[in-house]
Amino acid sequence: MNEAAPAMLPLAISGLVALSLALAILATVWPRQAHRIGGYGAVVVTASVLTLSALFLAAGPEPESAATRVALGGWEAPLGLMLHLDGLSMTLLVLTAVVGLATSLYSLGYVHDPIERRQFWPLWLWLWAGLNMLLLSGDAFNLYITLEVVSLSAVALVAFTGTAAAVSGAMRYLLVNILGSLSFLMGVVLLFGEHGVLDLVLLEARTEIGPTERMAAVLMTAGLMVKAALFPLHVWLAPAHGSAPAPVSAVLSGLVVTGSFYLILRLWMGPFAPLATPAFGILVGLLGVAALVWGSAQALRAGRLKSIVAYSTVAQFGYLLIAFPLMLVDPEAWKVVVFFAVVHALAKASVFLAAGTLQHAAGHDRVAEMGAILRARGRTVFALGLAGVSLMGLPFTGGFIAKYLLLEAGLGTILAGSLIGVLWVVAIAGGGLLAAGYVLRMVAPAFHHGPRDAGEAVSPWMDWVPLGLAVVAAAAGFAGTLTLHTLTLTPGAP
Amino acid sequence: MNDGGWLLLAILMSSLGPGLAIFFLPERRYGLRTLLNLGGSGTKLLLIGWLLLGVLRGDEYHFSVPLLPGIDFVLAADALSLLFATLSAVLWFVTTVYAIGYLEGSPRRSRFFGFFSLCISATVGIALSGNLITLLIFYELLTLATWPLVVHRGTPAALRAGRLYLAYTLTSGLVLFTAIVWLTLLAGAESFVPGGYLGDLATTHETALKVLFVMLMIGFGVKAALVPLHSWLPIAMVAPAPVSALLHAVAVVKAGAFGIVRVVNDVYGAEVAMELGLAAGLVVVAAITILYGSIQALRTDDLKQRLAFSTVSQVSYIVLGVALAGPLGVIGGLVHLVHQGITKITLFFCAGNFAETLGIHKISELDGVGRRMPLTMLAFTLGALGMIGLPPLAGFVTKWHLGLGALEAQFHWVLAVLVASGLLNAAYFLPPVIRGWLGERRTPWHEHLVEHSGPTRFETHWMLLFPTLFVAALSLLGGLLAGMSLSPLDWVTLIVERDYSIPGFAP
Amino acid sequence: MSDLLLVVFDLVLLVGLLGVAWRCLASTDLFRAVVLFITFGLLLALAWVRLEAPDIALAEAAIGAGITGALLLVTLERLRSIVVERRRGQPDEPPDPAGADALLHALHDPPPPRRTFVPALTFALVVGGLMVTALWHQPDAVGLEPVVDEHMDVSGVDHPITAVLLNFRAYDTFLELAIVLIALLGAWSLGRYDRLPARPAPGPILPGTLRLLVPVAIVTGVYILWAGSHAPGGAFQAGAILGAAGILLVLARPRDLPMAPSSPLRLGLAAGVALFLAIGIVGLLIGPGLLGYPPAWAYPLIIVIEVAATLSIALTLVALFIAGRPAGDDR
Amino acid sequence: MEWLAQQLAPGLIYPTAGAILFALGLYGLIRRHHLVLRILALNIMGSGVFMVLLGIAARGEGPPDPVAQALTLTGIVVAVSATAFALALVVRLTRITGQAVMLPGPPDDHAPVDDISREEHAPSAEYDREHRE
Repeated sequence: MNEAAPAMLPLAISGLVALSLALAILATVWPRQAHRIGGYGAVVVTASVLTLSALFLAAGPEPESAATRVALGGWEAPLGLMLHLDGLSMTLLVLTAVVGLATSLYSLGYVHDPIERRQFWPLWLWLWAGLNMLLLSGDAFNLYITLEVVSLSAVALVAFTGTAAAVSGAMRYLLVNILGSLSFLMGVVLLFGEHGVLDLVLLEARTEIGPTERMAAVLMTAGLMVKAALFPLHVWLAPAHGSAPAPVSAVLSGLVVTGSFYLILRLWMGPFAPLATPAFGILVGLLGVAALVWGSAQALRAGRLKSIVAYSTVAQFGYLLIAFPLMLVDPEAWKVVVFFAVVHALAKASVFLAAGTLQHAAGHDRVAEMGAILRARGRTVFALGLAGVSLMGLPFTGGFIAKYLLLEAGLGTILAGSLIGVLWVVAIAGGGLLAAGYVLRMVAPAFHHGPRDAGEAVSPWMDWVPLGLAVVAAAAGFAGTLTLHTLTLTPGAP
Repeated sequence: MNDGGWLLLAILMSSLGPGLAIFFLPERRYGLRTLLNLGGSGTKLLLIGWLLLGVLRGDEYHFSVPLLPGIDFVLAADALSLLFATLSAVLWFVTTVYAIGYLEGSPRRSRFFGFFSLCISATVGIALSGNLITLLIFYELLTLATWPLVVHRGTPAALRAGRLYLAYTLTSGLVLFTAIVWLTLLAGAESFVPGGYLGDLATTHETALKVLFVMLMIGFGVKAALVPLHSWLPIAMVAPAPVSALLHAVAVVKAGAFGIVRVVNDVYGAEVAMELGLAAGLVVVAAITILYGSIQALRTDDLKQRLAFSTVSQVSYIVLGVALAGPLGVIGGLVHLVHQGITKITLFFCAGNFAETLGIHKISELDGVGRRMPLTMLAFTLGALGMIGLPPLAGFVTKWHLGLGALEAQFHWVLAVLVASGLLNAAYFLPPVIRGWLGERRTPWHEHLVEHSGPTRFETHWMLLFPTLFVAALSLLGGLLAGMSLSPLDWVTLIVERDYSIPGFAP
Repeated sequence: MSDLLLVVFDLVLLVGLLGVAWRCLASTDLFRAVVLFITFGLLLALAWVRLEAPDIALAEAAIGAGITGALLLVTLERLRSIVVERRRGQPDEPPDPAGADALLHALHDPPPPRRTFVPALTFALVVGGLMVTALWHQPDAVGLEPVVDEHMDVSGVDHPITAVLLNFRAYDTFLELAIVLIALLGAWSLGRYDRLPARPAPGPILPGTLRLLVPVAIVTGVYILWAGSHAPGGAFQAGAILGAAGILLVLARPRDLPMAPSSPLRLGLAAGVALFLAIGIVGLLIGPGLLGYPPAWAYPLIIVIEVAATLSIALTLVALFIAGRPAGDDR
Repeated sequence: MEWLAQQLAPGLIYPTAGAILFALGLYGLIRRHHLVLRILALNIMGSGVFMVLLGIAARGEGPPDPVAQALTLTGIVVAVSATAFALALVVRLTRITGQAVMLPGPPDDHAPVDDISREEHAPSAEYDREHRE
């Protein structure tokens, strides 16, 4: 195994890309069977991602040689395009596979109408393929293209229900996404003008601090922040995520937003690493605190289940911003951030799926009128609660381990003598309380005394998948060591 | 590394597994649920008995899985953890029987027993934790598992109590969390060691350690209901009686107290705690809590409220004993962990019986109840006298050792506190006893239970009565047989001998 | 002297471009804005020629100005008909104070409020200024021209841009085709095709013109496709021209669109990506890697892919013009 | 004169004009509300990016960079696809709300929810009805 693994790896990477694309094309051409293609395909893709990760772990014992680069069409950079797999992208690929599988299975029950199935599945499979390609891309311009694949299919899925709110949310989402992409592309163009290459690894080797790099960093980061809904560029998120169909919201909040964040991280650990200054870090951290407070406050006020969850995404992404100043003190902290993002994605996706089940049963998602449904649907509420516990950062969940690592990094900055570290620690710890507040708003009515009403019948997929994903989110607590180990296999990262 | 670790895991699983299964049981599967409940608690008792014998033989039990690089999830069994684990397992068994009787016919029992089992798993997990992080994990789990029990009735009052409970425990949990992460950064994720593992840090990081100690005490103090962090406890009394019993006697407050014991003895170590002046501070806080709780108890007429304030007061004896930081004090404190547990659970069961059978909630309504329910009243009397600390009951053993410990540690004023507290205890526990036996009832009893589920063979439902009598007997025996081997006192002495390595020490 | 003339040309062109863009974004009448935008596209094509990019100029004229313009115009037409229908549905509504132009309300954007003027202007000036500063500091980087040049002989074609598009960076091009397809899937998911607003029956002129124009367009398209391997041109430009011909046909017979059966239509739309990927997977299995060709087979394979891509692009552009999904797709 | 021509070489003034177009589009995007205008503004921003890219490609001696030109071609096609989809969304939104501007803010709590997983949401049934008539 150990001998063959390095040789197999490039083939496996290309194979994964080809497989996810082939599924999307097949579903496009044969819409009548799209749900079957999607259902079985999801299992196959997940299996191949897991195989890939096994190969990757078997092949890359040393961090420095762990990145596998595959020249597409046999053309090496700078002429050709390279696929790039390292610990960071591997981790997120596995995350995408897990959430993608859960979403696919859930959608088997959720999208029931034969006509809508034909529209839904091809778009969803394109979105998934786009995410896989985004994570595997090693070329600046190709990243722009994959971002567009992801955003166009995501927007179409947001508008799927066809209500005024959904279409308006999708419209806003599309404009914002195009703006973000163009800003990103402008940054790429500036870098290309200066250095004449597009490959990220080559770019990293050539960048120094200059006006081009600064401006490119501003443009690309701002563009991606818009897409990742990082505070204060988050206004589009709640309308879009709150009015999309539940499985779509799960993917958007769990994967799409995380994908943009992944790119920010990748850029700032690569080409833009020299540009980061402590003042910049503190500024970003303060934005994070603001996001945490603002998002939580909105989640505590919102009247609809899915709005609460959507605002909680804004709040939870505040942690990711808070992590930036921590990374400047302890560069190793980037792994913590990724682990947090992974755990958050799992938990958030299962909360959205559970919310979708409850909305289906009730026919609406107004929290104030949901008590009867919540009392009758213990299994779904359990899933909601379990994933909610992970969002709060309490044991035995992945959220707890992530929170532990974040706190550790935060306290590390205090011990390193940074006074503002106190603010980060208070925010990290206090954010859990705010999360407890809005999770309780969703769960507590189940414990009120009152009538019970199971509402409309729910398909077994919609009944069990949220619970399964919530259990995975909780069990991620035991994957901490493995994830952190995988992440160390990222060359160039501290 | 995992010598006999499977036994520890099995002990955890014996309640966790049935608990999770019960969640998914339909409401009507009464028989299967009862079987799972009793089977789980019975198995746990047996396993703990086995473990007890092993530890007595001197076997090592250890289980660990890596959680993060450098940080392990560790289960271990030493004499101290067994003290708490045994107490929990025994009382859980009793409480389960009691709860089955108490909740007969009420809705949502699957959910109740599911969380009930989760709660006890967390408690046993706390007892068996081998390091602070594992302790924290189970400690927070306990918070989560008890909240649904507190709000079980679903009334506005219950929900309010639940919110307050969560606000207190989650906030303190975060303080604790932060403190533990900080401590781990400074000292590493060490396992608990008698005498502490801080070593040189006491000289190099004095201030940090002081701040950390305060944070840790806040974290554990909320559950242990130290003044001024106690106000959730009396309000949480809206929960069903078995929950109150569990909260007060076994799980929640004891978890807090146990955490304090662990920190003082096995993290800081008594010496360091004394050196930094932390122990003295803790003695003061404990003394204030003892007096405050007793005074508040005097002022209330509600029976369960009075018991709640009594808990606030009594649990601080444990803290006091540990904070005195000498062998005798520690013996007093630890033995009170057990004695208070069985005594207080007796009292709560009695209060539950009164409420469930005759609808009595207030002390002023107790007149003449001794004639209608003599056995329950007898149990109540035993419990009350034990709390007051009359020889030869369990409470006396505690107070005796605490007094000796105070003298040993040169805290003479603590003796005064103990005496005052004993008098206050008498002042609030004797009235109900006197009313019960000597008072006279003019109007007929309101037969609450009989109305609901028909006539009973004994003075109340047997599943309510027998557990009550059983724990009452335990609290009597705990005092009478204190000198016997394997009595709580004997076991605590063993702990102190082993862990404090005082050769030839005999109380 | 000729240098000076070129500089003057450049300046006039750029000032013109900026002016047209400004007028376009400042206009309150949407129709006017769209016409200005089409003009802007044509001027851009001129600029691309000046920058020695005839391929891009061709594409800009066909796609940027032509297809986008057609899409914009038909959108305005749809918006107008929606407003007309809504008005007809509510005849009691008081007459619009805007007067007789009320019909055009949907095609009119009031001038923006004053208060956003200063912040927006400042923001745009800062962003633009910073970018200009960065650009002025850039060296004349060599770029990738030499590298491409070096590999031309193994690329299978003679035109460097086609070599980059279909061989060196085939992955990008593949995804670009996919994006066109996804945009269509997205548009289809929004709803079924609804007929274009009723218009007076086209006179004899339009069909007559079409009869002349469509064959010319098809011939031009095929020529441009074929030319792509050695001179400016290629699948995208050819697809756009064929697509434009298709759009003309649709315009000529707006009432009775053929009910395209689902499977062949979808197959045609996806032919480009499907064939591209199939050949790419063969490349993965036999050696050169995903989306690679054995050098000896490069030319024929590229031609095959280009033909399929042209067909798919043309079909997709027409379908995007029609917008809603055909009723046959739901059967 | 020579000097002026050098200063105003296409490799410099075209990128500059591209940057200005980008800023102009941004300005329009912020200021205008009609969705079609916003889409035009985004297209103008995109053209600005392409102009910078092609201008950069034309810098220096020798033939222009084919890679930059290929990227531009790709970019133009992506832009037209996004525009087409955006316009379809605008039409859809106008059909529902009667206005080609976005709804302000997040949906309010009492807006109707159309849950596509529910039984009553069945476009195919609707379709069958239409075609039986």
